[in-house]
Amino acid sequence: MPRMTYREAVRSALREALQTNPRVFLMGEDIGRYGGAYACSKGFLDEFGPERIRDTPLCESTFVGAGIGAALGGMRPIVEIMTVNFSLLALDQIVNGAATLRHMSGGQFSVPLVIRMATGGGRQLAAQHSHSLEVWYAHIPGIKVVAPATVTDARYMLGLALQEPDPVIVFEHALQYPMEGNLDESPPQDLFRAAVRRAGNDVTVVTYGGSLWKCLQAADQLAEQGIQAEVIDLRSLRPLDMDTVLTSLKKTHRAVIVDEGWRTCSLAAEISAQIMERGFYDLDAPVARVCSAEVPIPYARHLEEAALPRVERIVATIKELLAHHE
Amino acid sequence: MPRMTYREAVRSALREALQTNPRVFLMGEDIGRYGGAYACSKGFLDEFGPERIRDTPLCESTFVGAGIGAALGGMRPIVEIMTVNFSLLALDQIVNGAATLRHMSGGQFSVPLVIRMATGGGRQLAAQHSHSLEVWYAHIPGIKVVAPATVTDARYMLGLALQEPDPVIVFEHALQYPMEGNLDESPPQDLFRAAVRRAGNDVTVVTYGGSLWKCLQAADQLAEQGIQAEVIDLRSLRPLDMDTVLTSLKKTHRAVIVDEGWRTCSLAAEISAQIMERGFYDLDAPVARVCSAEVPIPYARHLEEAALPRVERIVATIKELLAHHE
Amino acid sequence: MVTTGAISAREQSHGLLRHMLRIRRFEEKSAELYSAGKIRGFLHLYIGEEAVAAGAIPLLGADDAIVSTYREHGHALVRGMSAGTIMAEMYGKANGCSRGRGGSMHLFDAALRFYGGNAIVAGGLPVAVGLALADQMQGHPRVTACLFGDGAVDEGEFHESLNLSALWKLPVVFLCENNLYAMGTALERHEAQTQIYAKADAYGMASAIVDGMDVLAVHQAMQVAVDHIRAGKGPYLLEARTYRFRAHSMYDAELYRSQDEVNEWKHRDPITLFTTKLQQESLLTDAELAEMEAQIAAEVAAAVAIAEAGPWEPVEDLLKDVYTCPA
Amino acid sequence: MVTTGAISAREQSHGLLRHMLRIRRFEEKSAELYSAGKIRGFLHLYIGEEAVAAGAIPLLGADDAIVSTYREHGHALVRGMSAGTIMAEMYGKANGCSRGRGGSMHLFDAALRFYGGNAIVAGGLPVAVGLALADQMQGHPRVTACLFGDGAVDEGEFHESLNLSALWKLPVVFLCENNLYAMGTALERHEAQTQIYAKADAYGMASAIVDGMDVLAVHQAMQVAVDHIRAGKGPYLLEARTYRFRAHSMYDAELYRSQDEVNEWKHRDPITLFTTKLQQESLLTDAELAEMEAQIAAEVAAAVAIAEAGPWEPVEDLLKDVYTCPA
Ligand SMILES: Cc1ncc(C[n+]2csc(CCOP(=O)(O)OP(=O)(O)O)c2C)c(N)n1
Ligand SMILES: Cc1ncc(C[n+]2csc(CCOP(=O)(O)OP(=O)(O)O)c2C)c(N)n1
Ligand SMILES: [Mg+2]
Ligand SMILES: [Mg+2]
Repeated sequence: MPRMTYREAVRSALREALQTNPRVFLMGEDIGRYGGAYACSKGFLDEFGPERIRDTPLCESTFVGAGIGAALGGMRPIVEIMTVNFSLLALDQIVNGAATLRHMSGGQFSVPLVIRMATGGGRQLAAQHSHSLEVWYAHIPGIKVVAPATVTDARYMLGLALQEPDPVIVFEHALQYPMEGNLDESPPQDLFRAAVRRAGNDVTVVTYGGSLWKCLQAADQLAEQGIQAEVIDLRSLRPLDMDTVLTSLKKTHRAVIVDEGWRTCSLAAEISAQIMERGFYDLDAPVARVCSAEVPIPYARHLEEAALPRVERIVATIKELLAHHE
Repeated sequence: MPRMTYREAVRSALREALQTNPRVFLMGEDIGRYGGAYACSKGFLDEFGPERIRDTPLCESTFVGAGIGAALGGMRPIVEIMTVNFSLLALDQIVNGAATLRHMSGGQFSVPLVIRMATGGGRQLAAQHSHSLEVWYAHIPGIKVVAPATVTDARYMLGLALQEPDPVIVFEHALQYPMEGNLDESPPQDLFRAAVRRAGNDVTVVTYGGSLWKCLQAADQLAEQGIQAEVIDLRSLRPLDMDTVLTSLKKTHRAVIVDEGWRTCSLAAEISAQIMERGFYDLDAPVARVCSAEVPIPYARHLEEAALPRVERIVATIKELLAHHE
Repeated sequence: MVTTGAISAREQSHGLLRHMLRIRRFEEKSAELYSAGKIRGFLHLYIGEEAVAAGAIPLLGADDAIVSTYREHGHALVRGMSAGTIMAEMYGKANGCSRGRGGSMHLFDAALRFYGGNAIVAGGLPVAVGLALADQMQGHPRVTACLFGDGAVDEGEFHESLNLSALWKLPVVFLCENNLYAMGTALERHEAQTQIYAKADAYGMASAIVDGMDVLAVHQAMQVAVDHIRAGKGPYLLEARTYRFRAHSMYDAELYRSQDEVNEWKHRDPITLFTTKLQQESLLTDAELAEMEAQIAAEVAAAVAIAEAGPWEPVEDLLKDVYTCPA
Repeated sequence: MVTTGAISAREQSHGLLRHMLRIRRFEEKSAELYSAGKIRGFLHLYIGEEAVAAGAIPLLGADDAIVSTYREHGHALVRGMSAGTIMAEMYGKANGCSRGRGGSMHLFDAALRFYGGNAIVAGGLPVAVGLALADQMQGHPRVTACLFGDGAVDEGEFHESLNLSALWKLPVVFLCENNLYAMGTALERHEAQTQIYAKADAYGMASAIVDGMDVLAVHQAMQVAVDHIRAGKGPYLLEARTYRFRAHSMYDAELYRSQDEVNEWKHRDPITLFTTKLQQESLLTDAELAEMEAQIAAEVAAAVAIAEAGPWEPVEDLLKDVYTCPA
């Protein structure tokens, strides 16, 4: 299996999209001459030209809205919002535009728009540059939300997203771009199915995006202590593939959810609530959550580390969970 | 007990604030000459003058940001965003400004800003004008979020919010303005404590804002059938007073949460998750949620009604819940 | 007035008048039906502003696109949406253009490239920019017309959209229907500089202002704008000064303007002005006008009948069309 | 150059030069410390642009306010924040101005009315408008200076903030540090009309453009702006044309501009230009310059020592200062 970085996988996915579909074009801040804030489109300007690699002014609301318009007008735009932090300025277009147009028009219009954005903390970028707001997007009917967590998914989920006739938001955790991984030989066929990344019988760990690696590390540590964690990568945040979670739960009877968002009103809360509703009688202990502390993410390294989910906290939470006996 | 409409209560709260604190002023779209989209400030322009009743241009991001600045500069602004729908345009200022400034500056600045906004559906205003995004705000550390559901709370919570040194978002359900209620003689002392609006032993109903009346109606109907529902009005959505919920649960062992937000990643999910974490062993049945259907709210009356939480669905959900026997 | 070969001035002016009258009568009926509880939610009437839609929109070809606001009955009618499908939509019926999902603020017609119907002030501008971008990239020689009010000029999207379209020379005409009020806020209370067309300078964009109560003037000004765009010279900002005769939405105490002011503007009713002019120029007889009114009355009555007879969308279909392909 | 009674041209020009040199040396050290891993996160250097802060900020009085961006070390230093508190902040130490919560992008000083330090492009403009509003309402004869880059001009908040402040005649000077690039996007690729000061016309606002490499020119232009505001004539837009010598943030391949272009601008280094000028005019001796450099070197060294010696905020205090009063 070839190894590559997450960034290379994203680049390769973008390049394939540009090569295979003439209607695909990229639009966003500094994706062209600068090469992309995370270098995901470095060199593309030369390769595909300024018509298809469009540097925009700083105007998140308008270039996202223009993405909607271009999609309506027959193009297949991939809009990059540099990071989720700046997407706050584009939410009206996403929520009141992309997400509602189809329904509001009685089914006359689809908005085949893909929006990519980097997300998450961990790079000491402080409060305004470390958001994990996936949960906000996952709340909105009319859009679909995915979070490739592996190199293989980074490589292939974009292509699947481009097959969707509806708006798809793709979250890429900023810490992942330089991370290396294996590219699976068989590309995933389904955009919305969760994946069991590690099998285990003792506890179900549900996670997504940039927290997957922490969960797998935690699982490794637990395995040394004889605890087998089953790690589920949601992959899609809207829709949620709860069947995969509930199937695992039937086996493990215990679950912990790891989510870099702030704990209160997190995506983890939704998973927990759905387990409550559909898996209550399978539970041997209450579902636990490992989320970010309720604080604007601080700059200082030790404070930031304390604010974000850590491997040791995941491990400790699982051990506590297993200490429960029904 | 004097009766008044929710609107009159809001007006009276605003008037008191303006009369008692010279640093208080109102700012927002059409609050002056128009009298407020919901007539909450009708006549105030004459009464308090254009310096203190400030009609702004349409620029949600900027007049909210100006509210932050004015608060930093020694004033006590009450900013009105006409409805939560338009607050999408102001989220950056709220989340990256109001919510973070104190922490990010190492405690140097407080932002004593109150932002009021109307919320909710039920008036056939269709997808872009019927949002219930309280959950988004409740997710954000650094702000506090309240939702007065009664005339008494509409009358007094604003005053309490103005005693807070930090930003407080006040959600008023648009359907409530014309509703009449009793004004309690003893004003509430606490902004962040949930209130038991009706006592009962059989099931705990947790709700807030514009859904309270539906829950009380449902409780009335259930009472006729011998089922005593305890109805809890959260009042504050951030922080959440879970103690009141959990105390009730110890008695009823069953809970349903009624929340006009879309179900997935709703505030109801958070309540359910916290019950999971802190009240699991008190539960005789899984916690249930009654939320809005996952659809941009449609215009047609029958479709809108089907999309929003209804009394009959609350009743049916509670009866199902009681049919469970552990 | 621009007259092209075959169409006589008489025919063309009748066309413009008919558009205005259709809007007026359709909306008068809508107001009635709102009071009767048949139409609900928000209903923003265009009455008083008809010359803008009637003068401007006919200059768009079938391939061109329109992006509009919540005050869009007039735009939709002139564009060619049937009165019946609009009325049915406002009834919330399944035979409405948006199957009852949208109501008055959300009229859409894919076949006519009528992209709605946006209830967020200035929300349509970025979408119009994108439609024009798609046309430019695909080599379609099309124009996108983006209609919005003076209030939309306050919003950041106005600035961003004008900048982006000017930067990329996109074929979009920004048509500002400046009715001097954003809800209850007078122009001079929401814009520091009230000449909206002049703001185009900040983007190096061509622009003009026109009397929005004069349908011929609008027609000519729009012709200039559209020609400019079709000549590949980039976007254009056209400001039409007009006035809303009715409340902002259906009910509104109108505390913010005097009855005198409203009456003064009513003396410049675009329909009266144009009718009088045509009569003076012997381009319209009383009989012709009466016939036109009768035809329009019939059209409006038929629209109401269609709406009345329309079925309700089954409640089971509530979740339909949230996604094209539910996952 | 404006010289007031007691202060000689010599003294004043030494002051301006000292400001520029302090920024330069402080940032050169910061870059070093970033490479050494002492400073982390984003670090946006101001090197090349020093004349703007040095020329403009001293014209503000102690009661005036500043709202800045993420490229704000220079602003903070000239405003009077100590190099030590800034350096400690960039180390993430508890003795940093923001107790280590903010880092390079979030410097704050309540006593100096330095309101930060905003990492959202254009995010500070509305806040500046509000500070000016508070001053106006309270009858404080103060000025708020809002600094931002050319990229911020693209954003809707620029438009909204200029409109609101002009409409309400608020005492704010919008000082655009136009360094010709928004990250990797050249001015002519992000603004359809590249004369930023001219955009003030769209708001009926006074404005001017100044050579941002010439500290005296900036000083004079800012004097005009501040006088205008203090005279009660409303807000002012001042555009300073300048250039960033370094990468956007610490690392950046700088694919978007040529080394030639950078070098050409380096010939207009504001510090070299001003030093040479002073030397030519015999206002600065080599010894004076050497002494100044020595003092600054000592100041920077002391700042590093303070940062090195600073304690870490206890992890138990992580949740401190999320709220003034936790509920
Ligand atoms: C972003 C946003 N803010 C506020 C509103 C509420 N609102 C609806 S219409 C309107 C006035 C708009 O005025 P203008 O653009 O001049 O259009 P007009 O109604 O005069 O046609 C306002 C404030 C809204 N719909 N969207
Ligand atoms: C709203 C927003 N969008 C994007 C970014 C990412 N970003 C940071 S700085 C920058 C360029 C800003 O350029 P300019 O305003 O000219 O300031 P300069 O860096 O040149 O001083 C960008 C795009 C951001 N911080 N905020
Ligand atoms: Mg208007
Ligand atoms: Mg710049």
